[in-house]
Amino acid sequence: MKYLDVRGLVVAHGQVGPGTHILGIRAPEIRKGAKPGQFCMIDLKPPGAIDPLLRRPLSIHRVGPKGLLIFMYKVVGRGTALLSQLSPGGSLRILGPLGNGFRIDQSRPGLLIGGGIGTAPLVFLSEAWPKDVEQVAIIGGRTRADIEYAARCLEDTPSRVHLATDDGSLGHKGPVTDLMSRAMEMFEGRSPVVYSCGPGPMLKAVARMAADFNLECQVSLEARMACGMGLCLGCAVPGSRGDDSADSGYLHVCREGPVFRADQVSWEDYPCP
Amino acid sequence: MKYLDVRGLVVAHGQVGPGTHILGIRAPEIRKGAKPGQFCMIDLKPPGAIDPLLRRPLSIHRVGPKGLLIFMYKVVGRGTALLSQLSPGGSLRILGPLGNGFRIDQSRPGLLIGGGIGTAPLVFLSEAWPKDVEQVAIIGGRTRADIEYAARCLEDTPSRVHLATDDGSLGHKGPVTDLMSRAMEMFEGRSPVVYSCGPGPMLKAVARMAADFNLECQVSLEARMACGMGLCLGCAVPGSRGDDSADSGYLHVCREGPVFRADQVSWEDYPCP
Amino acid sequence: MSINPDLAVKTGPLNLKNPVLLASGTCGYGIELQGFVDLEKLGGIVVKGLSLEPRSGNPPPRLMETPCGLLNSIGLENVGVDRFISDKLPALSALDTAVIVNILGDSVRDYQELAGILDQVRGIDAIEVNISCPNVRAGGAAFGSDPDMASEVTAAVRKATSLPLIVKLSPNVTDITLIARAVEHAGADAISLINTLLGMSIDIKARRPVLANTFGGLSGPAIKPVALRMVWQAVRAVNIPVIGIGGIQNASDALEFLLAGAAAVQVGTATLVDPLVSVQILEGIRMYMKETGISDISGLPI
Amino acid sequence: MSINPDLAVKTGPLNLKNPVLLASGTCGYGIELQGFVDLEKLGGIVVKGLSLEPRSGNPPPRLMETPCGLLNSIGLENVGVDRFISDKLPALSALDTAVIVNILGDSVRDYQELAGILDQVRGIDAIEVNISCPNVRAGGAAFGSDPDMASEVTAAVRKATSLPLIVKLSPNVTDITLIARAVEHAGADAISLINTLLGMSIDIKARRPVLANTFGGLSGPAIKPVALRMVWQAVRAVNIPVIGIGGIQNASDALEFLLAGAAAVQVGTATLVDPLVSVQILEGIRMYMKETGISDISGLPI
Ligand SMILES: Cc1cc2nc3c(=O)[nH]c(=O)nc-3n(C[C@H](O)[C@H](O)[C@H](O)COP(=O)(O)OP(=O)(O)OC[C@H]3O[C@@H](n4cnc5c(N)ncnc54)[C@H](O)[C@@H]3O)c2cc1C
Ligand SMILES: Cc1cc2nc3c(=O)[nH]c(=O)nc-3n(C[C@H](O)[C@H](O)[C@H](O)COP(=O)(O)OP(=O)(O)OC[C@H]3O[C@@H](n4cnc5c(N)ncnc54)[C@H](O)[C@@H]3O)c2cc1C
Ligand SMILES: Cc1cc2nc3c(=O)[nH]c(=O)nc-3n(C[C@H](O)[C@H](O)[C@H](O)COP(=O)(O)O)c2cc1C
Ligand SMILES: Cc1cc2nc3c(=O)[nH]c(=O)nc-3n(C[C@H](O)[C@H](O)[C@H](O)COP(=O)(O)O)c2cc1C
Ligand code: FES
Ligand code: FES
Repeated sequence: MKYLDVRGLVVAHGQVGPGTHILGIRAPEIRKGAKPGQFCMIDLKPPGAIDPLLRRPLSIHRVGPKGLLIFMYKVVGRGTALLSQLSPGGSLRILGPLGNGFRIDQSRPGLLIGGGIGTAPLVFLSEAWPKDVEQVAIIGGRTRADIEYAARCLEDTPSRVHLATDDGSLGHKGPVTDLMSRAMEMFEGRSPVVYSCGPGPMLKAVARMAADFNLECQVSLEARMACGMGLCLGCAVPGSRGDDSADSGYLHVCREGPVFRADQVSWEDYPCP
Repeated sequence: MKYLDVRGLVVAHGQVGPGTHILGIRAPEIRKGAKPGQFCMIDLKPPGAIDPLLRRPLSIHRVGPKGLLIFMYKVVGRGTALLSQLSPGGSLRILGPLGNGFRIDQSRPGLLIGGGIGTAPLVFLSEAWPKDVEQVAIIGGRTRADIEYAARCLEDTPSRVHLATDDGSLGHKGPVTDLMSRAMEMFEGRSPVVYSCGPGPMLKAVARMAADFNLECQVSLEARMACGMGLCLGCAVPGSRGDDSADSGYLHVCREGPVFRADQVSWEDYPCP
Repeated sequence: MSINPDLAVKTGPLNLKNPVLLASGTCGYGIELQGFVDLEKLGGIVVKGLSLEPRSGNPPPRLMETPCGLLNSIGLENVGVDRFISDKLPALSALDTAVIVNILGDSVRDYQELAGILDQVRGIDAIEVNISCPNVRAGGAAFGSDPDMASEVTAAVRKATSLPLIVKLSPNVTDITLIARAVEHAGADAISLINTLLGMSIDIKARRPVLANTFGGLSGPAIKPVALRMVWQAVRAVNIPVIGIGGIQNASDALEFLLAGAAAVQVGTATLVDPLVSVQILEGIRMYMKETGISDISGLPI
Repeated sequence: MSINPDLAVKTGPLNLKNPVLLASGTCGYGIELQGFVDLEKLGGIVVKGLSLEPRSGNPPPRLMETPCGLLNSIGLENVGVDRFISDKLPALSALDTAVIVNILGDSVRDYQELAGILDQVRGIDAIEVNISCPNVRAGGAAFGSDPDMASEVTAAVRKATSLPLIVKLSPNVTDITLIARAVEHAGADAISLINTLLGMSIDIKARRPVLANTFGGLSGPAIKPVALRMVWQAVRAVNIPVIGIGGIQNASDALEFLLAGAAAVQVGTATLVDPLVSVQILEGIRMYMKETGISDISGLPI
């Protein structure tokens, strides 16, 4: 168990897109062990408050010097709305780093595919990417404002970045999968490993196309969580670890994931709300 | 019904004693009708939060220009602790002015007796006091720090102020009732009206002594409240309105009070926690 | 597409202009809110529970805040049915909104007598029978805790009045559907639920229960999941309209109940915290219907 | 006066070094917390409910946050008793803290068989019987909803094992004292309560229940007043020790249960939010005892 529960100082907090914020927390103990694809459980309540009860899972978006952890989140409900009101100088309890993270295959080029807020962990992945391994990133979203900030982050990395929006306001007009087949050509016959994070329907499409191209594909999944550390079994998604161990028919996102091989997930039953 | 429910801007918030804070809220609509002894129900939750569920009753401590309402409160539990974390610039929902307030008898001198945080509404009373009516105030508390600020407020009014502390660190060493009998002499035979607010045991002692001296005595009571406006019947204290109307054996602090004639209260059953 | 949703509700024989009511015990006799809340916008008002004789209620403390909830042990303090009719009803019934009178008693006879008195009075649109009260004859178990007792009270009231009859169920039971079916068969025109969950709180400094009465009723957002579950079950168990109550704080909460199949909702504790909230809830329901293109309130249930 | 309070508890035949336990389903198999929480400080660990065969549990979503509460419909996913014994128990029983195994079944026979298996295994300090599960033979009503069924399960387990036997009650009943007495008479050494309250939540955008299973169990601070009331009632109804559970978030909450007469407490949902909280609760209890001059835990009940 290498995770810790600490109170971290909020050192930066600002809006970077419509309803999208970045949050910088100083938590050196957690920063130290953090790997791309891992997440933290953040307690949004002021000290003494009891509601909203649960912590919220957020992927580590970037790391910085002096123990800095940066998260990128979208306001979607009550918890994230309350979080967005917090000023720098405040503090939050933060539990992490949690989960397995992406397994970078150094022997193969990487194809990073992010959708919307799902791009958050891919920035960390791209920044931590081994220097001598090729990397291409495809970022998609509904519209320009949704992906502009994340795209800028990635452009500061060695990644070659391709963009797609549903409305065509930035980059290709259409889904990320359109760009996926085109990107394949750039690898000149070598099979890249796909690393993907985004909304359920996108992951499903990416997984299918990766299977068609016979590519290894790692997907970072989301599920409602209570504990984030394997205690409650609440974060189940349909799938199978694929080892011979007793198999419940469910994967537990917090402990066995959040990153899974796409072929471990039962996509036909995957809840895509 | 002359009360209103508004969102008021917090224009001042600071500590004035150990665990004691003053809170200035701009709420001109409420300020307009406010009388000494009335209170407001303050919602301490940030927008979107649901806990702590209930508003908290606070007496109006002072009023100021530009619709300013000032409250003085002590941190005693979860709600007031959360409140004390709020910075100026924030806002709070505030319902008021509620309750009946003190009835100033212009024909008689006033003897204001406050204990601890119970002094809060007496400052407003003293500041609103008719110019040509004599007024003496007695303020008591556990120790110097408990009453220093309130005493300073009163010293800026025409009131003659006498102080008492349990530990003798300021003024007389002993309870306010010690000073009450002495103060009587200052009125040279005329019977003052007693206006009192403070902890239960103090009010009980004051009421008893007022009865001994045959003085009219008005007491401002506290009770746990949910609504503050007569809807829930939660704020009962044992007593009787004394009119011939159907009498439940209970007074309702929010609607029939918080100020009662001391002889309306059944002191033997009065909960003094 | 601009629709103007129809919010009118037929709750059995009772017609409401919309599905938002104020719950008993949290809006006084209604008139306390007059001039502050625009009561005529609401579907109706359920007044504080009335007994034959005035009642003093329980000694204080009567209230305790709990996490997202409120414990109360008011003890059914009320002015009695006679004073209600003489002092409160005239102003209340002058309003263009449904007046629903909540009644309570120690015995079946009390309930029957109350219903008989109210049956003769103009300006009352329905009776809501609170069966969460202890049956003094039956050793103090609540009428609402047993299908037979619930049924007996309902039948007795049914005999005494032709007013629309709502029976309000207690949630402190093993199987709410048994009670719901029992009162349906005994002649209720509608059921409302839930009343409060029995709870308590202890003051660890004073080392005694906080409420003078030891136990109290838990209400507020904390109980909403339980309330919604029971409403969902009741809707599927009976063929009469169900009025949903419990922890409704905003339009989204109210909509959960309406989607579960409730014909109307009552707003209780939320009014104590936020006296104007019921009108906002109504507006929120209207907005939701517009946005989802549902033109009639009966199109809400899923 | 500096006292060093004695926190050791005798819960029937089970000795605990202190009254703070981790509740079933909220601490995995205990070992998930190893290295993070100093488990040896605690009185004991109640592991996730075990069945004879492994169970998959319910489809997702399984969780929903509610006001001050959590709805879950895990559906009793577990690795099954055999894998628990082979894979989890060795590390767990090596710890110096009580290991309590929670069991569940579809039939009385399941429970009995489970108890029989566990009776043979070293390193288990007690069995906790979860009777909130549906009795498949009796049409799916929970064993814990009926005194006779509760009693039958208890007696069957009692026959199969000489381990200390705790029966964990469901709160979804009209009268908890009836169930408490029934299981006492059937041979329980202690009772624990409450399990979760049955609740639900609806997604008004998707227009369907949030949980795939429709209903779920409500836990967390929201339910504390109900839990405390039931514990208070149970303590006064039986002569065996009562373990208090429900919404305990901090030492003050735990003390409410101990003052109500609980011999020990279990911390559930709070651990999910704050994995270290149980140890802090224990410290808070110790502090309170020092401050109030209570030297022995048995001096807490009021
Ligand atoms: C491993 C992981 C990493 C994530 N990383 C990010 C990230 O980097 N940036 C980001 O914006 N979001 C991320 N999410 C999603 C984020 O956790 C939710 O958007 C957030 O919890 C919503 O909280 P809320 O209170 O605003 O919403 P509400 O809908 O009010 O929340 C109610 C409950 O549902 C849960 N919930 C709601 N939506 C989601 C969701 N999409 N996934 C999981 N739980 C949900 C909440 O945690 C809470 O328990 C991640 C989720 C997981 C599981
Ligand atoms: C008419 C009136 C005027 C008041 N004026 C002032 C004032 O000017 N300054 C001030 O410091 N305090 C005043 N009080 C007391 C103040 O309301 C409580 O101290 C405050 O509500 C405590 O809230 P809490 O959340 O910190 O305490 P908690 O104990 O956490 O509160 C729990 C619940 O108990 C209630 N409660 C706790 N203590 C009291 C109390 N003494 N009286 C009434 N309800 C209580 C709370 O409102 C809340 O509902 C007044 C009370 C009343 C009734
Ligand atoms: C202070 C208070 C008093 C109440 N009095 C009554 C009553 O007299 N009769 C009744 O049937 N219900 C009474 N109730 C129950 C409410 O009408 C309602 O059923 C319950 O509070 C749940 O709804 P809520 O969570 O919206 O408050 C009372 C509730 C509260 C909080
Ligand atoms: C996610 C989750 C899983 C649970 N699983 C079990 C279980 O397997 N067996 C059991 O007896 N109780 C189970 N419970 C109930 C808890 O042990 C406890 O009785 C209940 O949650 C109330 O306590 P709390 O409010 O402290 O959580 C579970 C509760 C939760 C939240
Ligand atoms: S969130 Fe609790 S096990 Fe994954
Ligand atoms: S606080 Fe509700 S009636 Fe007084």
